[in-house]
Amino acid sequence: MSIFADNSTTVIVQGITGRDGSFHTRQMIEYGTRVVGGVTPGKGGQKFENTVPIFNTMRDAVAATGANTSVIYVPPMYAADAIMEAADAGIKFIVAITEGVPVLDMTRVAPFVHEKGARLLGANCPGIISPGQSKVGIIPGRICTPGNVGVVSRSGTLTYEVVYQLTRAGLGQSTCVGIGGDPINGTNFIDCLAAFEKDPNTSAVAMMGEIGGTDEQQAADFVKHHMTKPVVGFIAGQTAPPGRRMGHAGAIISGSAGTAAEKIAAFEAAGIGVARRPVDFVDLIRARLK
Amino acid sequence: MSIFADNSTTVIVQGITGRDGSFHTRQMIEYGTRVVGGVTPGKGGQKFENTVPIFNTMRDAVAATGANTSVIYVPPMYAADAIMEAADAGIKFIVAITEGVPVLDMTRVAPFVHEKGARLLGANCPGIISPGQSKVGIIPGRICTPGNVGVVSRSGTLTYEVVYQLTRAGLGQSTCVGIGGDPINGTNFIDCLAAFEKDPNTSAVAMMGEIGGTDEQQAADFVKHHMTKPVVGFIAGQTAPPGRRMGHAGAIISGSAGTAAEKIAAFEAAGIGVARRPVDFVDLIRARLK
Amino acid sequence: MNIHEYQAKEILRAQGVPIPPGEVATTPEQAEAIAKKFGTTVVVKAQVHAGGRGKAGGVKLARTPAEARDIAGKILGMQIKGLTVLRVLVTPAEEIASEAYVGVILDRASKAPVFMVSPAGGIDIEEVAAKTPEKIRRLRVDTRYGLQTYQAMELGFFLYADLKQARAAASIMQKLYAAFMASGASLAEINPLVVTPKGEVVALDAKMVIDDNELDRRPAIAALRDESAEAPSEVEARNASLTFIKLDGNVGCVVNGAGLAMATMDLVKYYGGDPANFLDIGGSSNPDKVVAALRIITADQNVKAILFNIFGGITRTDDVANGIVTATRANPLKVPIVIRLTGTNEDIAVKILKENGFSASADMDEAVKQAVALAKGGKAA
Amino acid sequence: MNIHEYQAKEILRAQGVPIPPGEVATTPEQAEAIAKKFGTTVVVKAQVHAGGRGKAGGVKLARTPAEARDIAGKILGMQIKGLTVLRVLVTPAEEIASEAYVGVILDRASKAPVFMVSPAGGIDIEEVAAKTPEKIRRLRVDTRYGLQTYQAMELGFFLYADLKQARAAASIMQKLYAAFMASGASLAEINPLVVTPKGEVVALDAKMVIDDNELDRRPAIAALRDESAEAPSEVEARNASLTFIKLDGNVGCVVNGAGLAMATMDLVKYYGGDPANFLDIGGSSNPDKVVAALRIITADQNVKAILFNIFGGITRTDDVANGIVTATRANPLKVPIVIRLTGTNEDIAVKILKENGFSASADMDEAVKQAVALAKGGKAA
Repeated sequence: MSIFADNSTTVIVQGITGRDGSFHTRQMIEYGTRVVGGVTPGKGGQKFENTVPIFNTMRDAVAATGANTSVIYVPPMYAADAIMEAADAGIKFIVAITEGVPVLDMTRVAPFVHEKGARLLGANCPGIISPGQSKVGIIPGRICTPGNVGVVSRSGTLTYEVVYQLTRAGLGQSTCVGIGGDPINGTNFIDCLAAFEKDPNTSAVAMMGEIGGTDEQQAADFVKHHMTKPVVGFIAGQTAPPGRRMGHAGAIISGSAGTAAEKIAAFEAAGIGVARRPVDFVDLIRARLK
Repeated sequence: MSIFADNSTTVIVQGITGRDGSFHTRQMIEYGTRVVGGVTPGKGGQKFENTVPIFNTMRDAVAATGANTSVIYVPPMYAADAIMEAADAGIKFIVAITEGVPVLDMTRVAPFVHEKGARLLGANCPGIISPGQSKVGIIPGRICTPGNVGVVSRSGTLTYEVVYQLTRAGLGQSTCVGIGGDPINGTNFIDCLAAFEKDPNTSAVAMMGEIGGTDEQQAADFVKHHMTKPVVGFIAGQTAPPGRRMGHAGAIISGSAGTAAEKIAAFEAAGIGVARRPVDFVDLIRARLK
Repeated sequence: MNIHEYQAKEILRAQGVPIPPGEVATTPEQAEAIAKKFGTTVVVKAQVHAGGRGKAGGVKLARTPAEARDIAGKILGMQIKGLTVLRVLVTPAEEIASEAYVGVILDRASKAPVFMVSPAGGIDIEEVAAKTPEKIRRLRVDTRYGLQTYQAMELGFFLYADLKQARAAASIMQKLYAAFMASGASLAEINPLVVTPKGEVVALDAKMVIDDNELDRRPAIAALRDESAEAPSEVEARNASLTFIKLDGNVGCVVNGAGLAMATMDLVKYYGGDPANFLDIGGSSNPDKVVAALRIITADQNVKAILFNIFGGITRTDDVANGIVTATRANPLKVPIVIRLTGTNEDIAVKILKENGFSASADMDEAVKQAVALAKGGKAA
Repeated sequence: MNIHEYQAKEILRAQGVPIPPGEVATTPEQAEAIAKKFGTTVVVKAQVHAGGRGKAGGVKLARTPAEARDIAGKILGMQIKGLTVLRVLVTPAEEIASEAYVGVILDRASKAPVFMVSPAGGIDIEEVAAKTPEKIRRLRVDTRYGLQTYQAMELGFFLYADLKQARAAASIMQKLYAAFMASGASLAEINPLVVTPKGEVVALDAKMVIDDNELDRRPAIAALRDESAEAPSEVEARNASLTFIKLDGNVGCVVNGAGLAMATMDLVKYYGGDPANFLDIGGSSNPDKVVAALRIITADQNVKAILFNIFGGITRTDDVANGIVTATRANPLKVPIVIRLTGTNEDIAVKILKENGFSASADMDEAVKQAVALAKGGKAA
């Protein structure tokens, strides 16, 4: 088992003929993901690498393939439209990789996706991988191995770092989810924690947060009141200065709110194991799995 | 019993100090309606006729009075805002009397009201009266008498005409609802029919439709499949020429659609008694109540 | 409110819809001058609030300025569906590779604007809908979000396989939607939307209908009203805040409320008569409105009897009675009148009428029967 | 992106927000001329991307043109929070009866723009929020519907009991919201919003922050960027598509990915060091970016050691290795460098580095420890 993506996941790639889209489509197919179609307006009827059918619109793509998932690699100014197109076409799980989506766009996308009964992951996220089953996005497949640790993170490469260390230590993953670093995104920590709590194949969760906002504090509250499985957490940005955006649009301390210290305190208050360094995840999780 | 309005109805009048608002507030109070407050911006803190407290905003009015219903007499350009204000303040039943509300406004008002879990009656409607209990709107109280006939209509004075004849014939009413003559409104025939079907005090329903749209056809379908109580219907506009708006914004035959003939045929196919003249309601209902 | 093709085109042009140039002429000489300026074959198009202008002979090609003058001379003054043509639009004729239809209407069942597009353009879209419904694609627009690019592209690809043309059509639809919303329209259509031999997508005709309720907050749109293009009696009625629609019968009807007014007309028909009009004096009665109503109705030579049907709610029946007295005192009636009134201040109204030589009934059926009989030359019962 | 007060005021003025006139001066003489033109007491305000200008002495009253010149002379060139003042805004001084705060921010928790208003204006709103939260009213705006009139009126009545002033404030908030949306802002505030002795409601100060992600589709807003008001190293980084933030430590960090970059800085601190910067080379690696990164970092005299931490995913580690080789060949390093890389094309990268005299580690912790030690003057382990 796993969360959000598994063997039944069938994927349409939105922007399949673009630079990033084509590269990662190959990677996903290589990993074993069931990529059933792609969308590039004007290329409907063609095939990607002679195998994957291309459509002009998501409506055509979903009608022809019955796909349940899409992954988006279109430029930032078109990403909101692509997300809405996917949701309107009946896609139930939408993974938006695109970085740089205007935040105001997301204030309209979020309720639209909700009204359509779909789940959005991202935007500005590395996607999701359920090792051995399906990879939707850009997380490098070779650093993952199947297992029973759920991983959820606001970051990309920091996730890779932690997953890499878990894999090296023999701690496989049920699913690794990158929720993305934007201030408004589709899926948050709590959505993932709740799914991991329900997933019979997940025994512990590694959670990587960062400065900015209150998602980690709310996640800690959720862990305290609704989770039975052990959670280990990390907060990036302890040395970040207030008021500066640390790369991610969401990673910013506003006034005195959203600091690493307050998030770590929330973790501790909720009984979440706190990793001081990325490498600490290995021992903390191992201890909790015994 | 009754539908939508009864003894527990507590009303805020939006636009209470205006010409129509003040006149009908007096009428409603006289009828026994529990008018608990009014709203006129800038007159917050004053009292209407030394009894009804006035507030600057609906939020203030609902917070102070706990009202569950509002009735709107503001000018057409402000009506959409007033409806949204009421829904946002927690009002669950909103009666918009105002005529001339732009139709595009209603395309945004309808989903807003729905999201807030409220019911809108109108706009451009005479309101509702549950004889002996509560009157919200402008239907003349003296033509009504308590009883077990439910009345629902797209028209104002035509409703009065029918109710007047019913009352004169000794056929009292459980509730009379004017859904209004606009092309997009908050409550339609089916909403009322479903409520009358559930209401233990309603034994038969009189329904007055008119040309334009397909509401009556859908209502007929609903009656056929979901109603056990007898329904008698009338369609106004048999002599109306196509393409002309007959007073009501919604009363227009578009091409060959929305004619009286097709609506009457739908009534007949659904087993609805068809009143050829307003006066026919009396005999048709009496026959069905036996 | 209907506006003319040339006005709708101006609105769409302002939003960036590609539309060939065009100018309006009210005389044959102006039409000739415009054609000369364009220096090419032109189309001369009657500007009138009626469909089927082409079939009625109101749209013609002119190869030379002289021909444009002759054709304009024939079209100007022409009657189309009872309306006189007072203006023509002169516009360069375009070569056409294909014709499509694009429209957006405020759809009551969807509670939203709905796009209808068809690659079978240039003809009546209702005909396409009836005969080849598969050639029409409908798309509902949620006004909270507006028309999204992906939606416009779906419609664009339904019209054209070519990406460039699909994109051009999508862009035109987004502009059409913007114009629709900004004008408070209930209908906006481009028919035909054409592809030229060069592959360009342009709008050759445009039609817009504005929601009357929007006019108060859109003075620039309200100013487009062309009263010369409407029936004078309807203009007079609107200015008196009455709703009036002329029909062909002989029983003039004055009623309060649209539903009751229609029901009254229907009852006239039921009893074998023919209503001369729809007339709603609306909710708030004041004697002046009644005076205006009587003036409009009595101006119709067909009217053989007048029927008042008033159910007093907000409307005070004594106001109506006073209006009748005032109007008939100034201009004595030449046809019989039947007055039915009941409701608010009924006693006072009846008294006023009696004192002035009128009788009144409280029963709608009886009143209608009487009026029908009187219009047929019979006597009041 | 931050913009200056005078730029924010222009945007708000264009939407119709009442704002007293004002002009920008870059020299004391210009300030004098502007003050003379206004012919009244003026305020001279430093235009700089920093809060607390008043406390820093960057906002002063000038009663005469000569005084305006003197004050402008003192403010121009002043340093406020490390930024040099290059422009002053000269604006007539207003008499003030009361001061309020009105702001709208893009709130992540609400997933929407949220208004915050307070009758306690003119001071830091965070202070008001902390000390007297009952003096603040928040209102979430659903962008699908926009700010409704009733919402603006609720806020207006929270600020003012008087209907006229409440209406004026509501109208200003609707215009502020329109400006916020039209500019792609993440913050727009008026502090103070004042009532004049005559009872008029006007905006005396304005601040806007634009979402960087909006700039590509808003060229007019993007053109407001004032690079002279930013740290040169950050301007250079942005032009090279890097995200760079200067800090006070001595370990220069080059990392791919924002989360890993923060975690790397944190680990430097954990091992007793001090990061000199945040620097994210982003997802797509090309050698030029690495060259630019090294140029920016080595320009900082405080940097005593350089740490690369690259986890190759999309980023190809051989691209990074090539970048390091190219950059150091052109400008030999004067400080030690520690390179950690793993992931995509790691073998090739290690080979390239070795051939050019660099060593590389695959372990993040070890690399950070080494870099900290080197920065302290120790040796690489």
